[in-house]
Amino acid sequence: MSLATPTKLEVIDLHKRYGSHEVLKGVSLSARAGDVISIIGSSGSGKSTLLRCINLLEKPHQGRIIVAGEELHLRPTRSGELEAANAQQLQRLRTRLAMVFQSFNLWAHMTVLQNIIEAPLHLLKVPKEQAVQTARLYLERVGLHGVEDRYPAHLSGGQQQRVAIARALAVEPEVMLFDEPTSALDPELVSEVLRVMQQLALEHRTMVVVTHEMGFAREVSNHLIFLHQGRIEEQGAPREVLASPKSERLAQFLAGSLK
Amino acid sequence: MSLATPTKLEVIDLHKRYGSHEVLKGVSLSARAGDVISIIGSSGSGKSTLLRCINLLEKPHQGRIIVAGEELHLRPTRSGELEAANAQQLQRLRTRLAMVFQSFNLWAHMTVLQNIIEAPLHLLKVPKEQAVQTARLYLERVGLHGVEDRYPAHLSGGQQQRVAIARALAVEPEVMLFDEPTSALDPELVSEVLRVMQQLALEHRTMVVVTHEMGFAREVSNHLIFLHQGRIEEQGAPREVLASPKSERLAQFLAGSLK
Amino acid sequence: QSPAASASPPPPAAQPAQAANWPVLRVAVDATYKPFTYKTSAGQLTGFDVHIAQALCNEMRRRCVFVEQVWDGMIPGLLARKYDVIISSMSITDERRRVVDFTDKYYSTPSGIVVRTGTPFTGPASLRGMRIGVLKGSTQERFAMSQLRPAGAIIVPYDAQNQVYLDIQAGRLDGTVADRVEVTAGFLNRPEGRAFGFVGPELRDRRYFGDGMGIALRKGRDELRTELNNAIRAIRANGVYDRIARLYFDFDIYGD
Amino acid sequence: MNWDVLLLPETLALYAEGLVTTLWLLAGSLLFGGVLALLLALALTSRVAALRGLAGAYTYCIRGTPLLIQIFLIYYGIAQLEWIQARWDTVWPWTLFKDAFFCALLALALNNAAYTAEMLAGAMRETNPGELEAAQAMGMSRWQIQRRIVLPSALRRTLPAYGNEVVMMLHSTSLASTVPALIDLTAAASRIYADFFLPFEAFLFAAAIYLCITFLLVGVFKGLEWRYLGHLRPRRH
Amino acid sequence: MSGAQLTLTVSLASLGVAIALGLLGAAAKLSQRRPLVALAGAYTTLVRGVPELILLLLVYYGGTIGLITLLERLGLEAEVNINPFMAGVLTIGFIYGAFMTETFRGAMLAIPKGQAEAAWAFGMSPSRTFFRITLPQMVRYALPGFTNNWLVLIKATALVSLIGLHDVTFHAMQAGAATREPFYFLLLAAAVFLAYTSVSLWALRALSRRYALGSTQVSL
Ligand SMILES: Nc1ncnc2c1ncn2[C@@H]1O[C@H](COP(=O)(O)OP(=O)(O)OP(=O)(O)O)[C@@H](O)[C@H]1O
Ligand SMILES: Nc1ncnc2c1ncn2[C@@H]1O[C@H](COP(=O)(O)OP(=O)(O)OP(=O)(O)O)[C@@H](O)[C@H]1O
Ligand SMILES: [Mg+2]
Ligand SMILES: [Mg+2]
Repeated sequence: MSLATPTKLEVIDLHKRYGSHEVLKGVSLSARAGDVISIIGSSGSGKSTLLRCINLLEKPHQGRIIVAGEELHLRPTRSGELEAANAQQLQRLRTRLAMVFQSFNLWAHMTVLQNIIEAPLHLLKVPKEQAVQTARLYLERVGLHGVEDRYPAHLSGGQQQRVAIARALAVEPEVMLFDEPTSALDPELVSEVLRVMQQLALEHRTMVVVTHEMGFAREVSNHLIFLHQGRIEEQGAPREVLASPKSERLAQFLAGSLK
Repeated sequence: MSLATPTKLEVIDLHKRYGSHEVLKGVSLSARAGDVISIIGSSGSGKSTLLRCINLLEKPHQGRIIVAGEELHLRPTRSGELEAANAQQLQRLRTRLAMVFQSFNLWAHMTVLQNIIEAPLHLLKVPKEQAVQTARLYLERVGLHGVEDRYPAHLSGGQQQRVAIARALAVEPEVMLFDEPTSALDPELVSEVLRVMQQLALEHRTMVVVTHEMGFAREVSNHLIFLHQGRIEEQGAPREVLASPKSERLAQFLAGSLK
Repeated sequence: QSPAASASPPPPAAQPAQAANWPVLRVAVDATYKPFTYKTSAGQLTGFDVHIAQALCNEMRRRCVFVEQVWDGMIPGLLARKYDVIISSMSITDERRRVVDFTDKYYSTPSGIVVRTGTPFTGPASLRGMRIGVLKGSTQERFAMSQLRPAGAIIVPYDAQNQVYLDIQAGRLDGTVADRVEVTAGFLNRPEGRAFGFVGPELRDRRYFGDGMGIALRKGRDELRTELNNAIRAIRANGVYDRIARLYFDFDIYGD
Repeated sequence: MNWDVLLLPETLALYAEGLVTTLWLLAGSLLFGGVLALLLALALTSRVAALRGLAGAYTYCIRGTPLLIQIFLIYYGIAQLEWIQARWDTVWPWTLFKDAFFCALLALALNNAAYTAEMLAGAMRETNPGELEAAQAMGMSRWQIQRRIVLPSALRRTLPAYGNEVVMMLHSTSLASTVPALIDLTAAASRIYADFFLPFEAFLFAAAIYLCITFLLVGVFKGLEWRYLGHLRPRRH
Repeated sequence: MSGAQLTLTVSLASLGVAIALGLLGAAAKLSQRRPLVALAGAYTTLVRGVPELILLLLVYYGGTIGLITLLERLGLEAEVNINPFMAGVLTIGFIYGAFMTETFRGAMLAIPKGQAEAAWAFGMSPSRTFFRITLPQMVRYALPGFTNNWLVLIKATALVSLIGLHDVTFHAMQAGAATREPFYFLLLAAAVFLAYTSVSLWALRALSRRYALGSTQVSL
């Protein structure tokens, strides 16, 4: 990763409150092409909120978001949050940030194939044949065969999550955001999905991953962020950080989660 | 337990089929006053069916049932099952056999107190004040205070099961039948209920208990029956049977359930 | 034609006190047919038919109980014994005679065709393309269906005659065929009927309009029929009939 | 019982005419009612409070009053308003109000729209929020999300309830018989009964025809549900 | 305003008939006796497959004549008198009995089987079990469907005006036709119905809160 590698995502000094409860107290991060950033932290530390603020599913109160060099224009609402100043720009930037949810959130009334070609076809205006071809390619890539015409409800959780990943890949995003992609899965299904993500890392995709899988964080990511009470308490190379945490809280957290 | 103790419940050669599947293949048991009989066996072995046949919630195909010396008159239906020949007699005998269900089955539209006085008041024609007094007594006995006016839905599972036991006690039954009274409960709540049942045993109540709690079977009951595929595979004094099972199947079952 | 009709005649007097013990006669009327049967603004039944019915009852020493019934269910209701007689301006026709019996007529009025005044009229053909509303199941409907429709008029049957007037007013209809007396009181003499008038001759064709208005009753009740016929003759003779007729009409409603 | 009359050619022709009118009324009111329902449902789920209130008031009033009165109001009531009477003969669309079929159709469509809109809005509100977020995160605009995710999903989930509504609508068309000059199936039966004094036979025959159409509709909707609600069927394996 | 009252009377009387038929129908459907199940099944399917108006006309015009023919065949010369009120109430009750059957059946099925079993196990007779255990709990499950049916039923009573019963609708039409101002009278009638439905909605909501007691959420 040379310094010449372009920055794909930059988040600067993000703040977010719910009522009087400050969930994010100024978080910054930056991902260059090919970075895999793991975010860990105890429940309620603000991990999901951070990820959701990045693509404005939640409105932050302060901060800047820059996707592949283009800064998202924000303007304050009456309630003091920031909203997109330009809906078109927001939509465009969102297509470049693909999100994979904990609960998959596949569209239930569409088949697997329809789920995957939906965005390329209707947002990116890719021709139908090409969209289908790409969809098949990515289904292959996540290791799914013969499921294109099934409905999400007829798939296992692990299969659903892999379809969700294929759906995210199909828009050829700059950055992929994962929010605990394996925590809704039965233990046997977790490895299916982790294997796919590992594969993506090897292809030098840029990813930001909220996870509880310390193994994944250590083996696959090249940067680790430990979030605590809305602040980055510690960060660095995963192996080092995990092996010898400097902060007492991280040490405590790791003791709890490795047990 | 001398031989002079009166027999409270006698079940002779009970058979029951569902379609072509024979669930009970001739089961007999006999409980004298003060007996606590535990019935164990793997899932599907016919334990619940046996208990439900005793008070004719299920119709057996063959067999005799004698409660406190009075034999239940049965007659065959067209489909080959046995039904009560005399509805009044059935109802009378049922009031003498109280059943405590796995899922409590408290009447959801009645308060705790109403649940308990329902049968004494309307079936046994006990005067209202006396019924209420008895109800309070038994609520005390199962260790519940200040819940009389609550609805079942507003109680914890353990509390609900104790109310169900109080409800069963309130009809002063000859025999109490328990069908896995603790298996719908969280582990912390199990001991609440077991303690109450242990207390009942000390009071020399006659009980037939289907259970998965080996501890209870060993410590509290004075007779143990192991049911396997609709037959009594082994029975005897609980400690002996559990410590040195003669049948290989019981040994297997115990190995599985103690693990 | 009938200036008396615009001033409201009094509702029929209550029957004498001893009537309470008289046997009941259930009389069906359709209260949408002014001035023969209708309701006062207070909601009380009244009209020529109602008056006559009451007079006949008194004559026969019976207690009248009125049953309101929509027009096209009149005869089925009678057959279903919901009431004993129909005294509701029902024309005596051969069709109806097949299912019910009639007394002698108790009045007869001609019918007429009503359209906008100034419409040139030389015969049914002049109504070509016009929409003519009629009362469902009435003699006028049968006339219109067999005489006007073949000539090109569009015949629209209604459940009640006063709905016909609503739709003439609304412009959905161009005219109607109706009893001349009824249409005069119920429509022509009112503000919304000012622009309309009769065209063509009075309609009395026996084939359609029968033998005047009679009281309908179930077949086989000959005793009751005789009783009613006698009562009609009696009130004609003793002046009761004329007294009632004068309340409503300034001409001879009984006819020849 | 006298069934011969029902088999006379004139009688059968009258029933046939009635049937055709009934089916047209049904199809027309479902079509116009459906389009209006879609707009109303969008209003009911809109972010603009005024739109929600307006649409809500509409459905509340329609659903709170009998269809029969609505039909009478449109057929007899509207015609009485002077403002409309003034335009009655010349200005489209008011000229349409002179037509009985149009009046019945309008009343049925307005009624159907209110019921369908509430059903649809209910289904739209129940759309899984996760699916909406996924669409947002993909960069879809509000309108695109409505069109591509919310509506297709809600329409499908409404299908079973809508099937019932269509059957109800078929039955509602019988109220059109109260409008003069409109011979629907019920009016035909009532005509035949009045002509021949055969209420039992006349109405029973009509009832049988309605029953057949009902079964047909139920069958059609079973098929549609099979086709469009595949994603809600339990897993087969 | 006597019409408004009649509308209410017809509605309530029909509701009584409908509830009775609904309970019988539901009991029949769940009885597992083949003829009863078939009969109740035919009843609900046929009634729900045919427009109310047709049924109303059939009962009002056809019913009496049919009954009379029947009695005459039997050699009885009885006076059968179905007046419009009875015909209206019976027909509407008969129709909504079918809808109530389905509502009640669903409600009975929604009650956990264990509730009745517990009652039997205590020696309660089937009828006591029904009235003490099943029925009171049914209310809660049946209320939403019941509310719906009631609202539809009130509105359906407008149909009785067509057989000459003097309900709100009938009066509105008559007065409207007599004064040639149907708009205002019909609007008034509509307002009466809207008032009825609104009050019913409010009352039934209160009722459902009352019957939610002892179920669902833990009150804090
Ligand atoms: N919509 C909301 N309204 C109010 N508070 C919220 C909302 N969403 C989240 N919070 C609060 O914000 C804090 C951070 O939540 P967040 O979901 O980001 O935590 P997390 O780190 O993702 O936790 P977990 O590991 O449990 O998913 C929590 O205290 C949570 O209660
Ligand atoms: N109503 C029924 N219809 C058909 N088969 C039944 C029915 N009830 C029970 N069975 C079958 O009878 C057998 C015995 O069931 P029973 O409930 O008595 O087992 P059990 O010993 O109580 O098991 P568990 O420990 O799981 O409660 C099982 O194979 C079951 O599938
Ligand atoms: Mg989270
Ligand atoms: Mg069991």
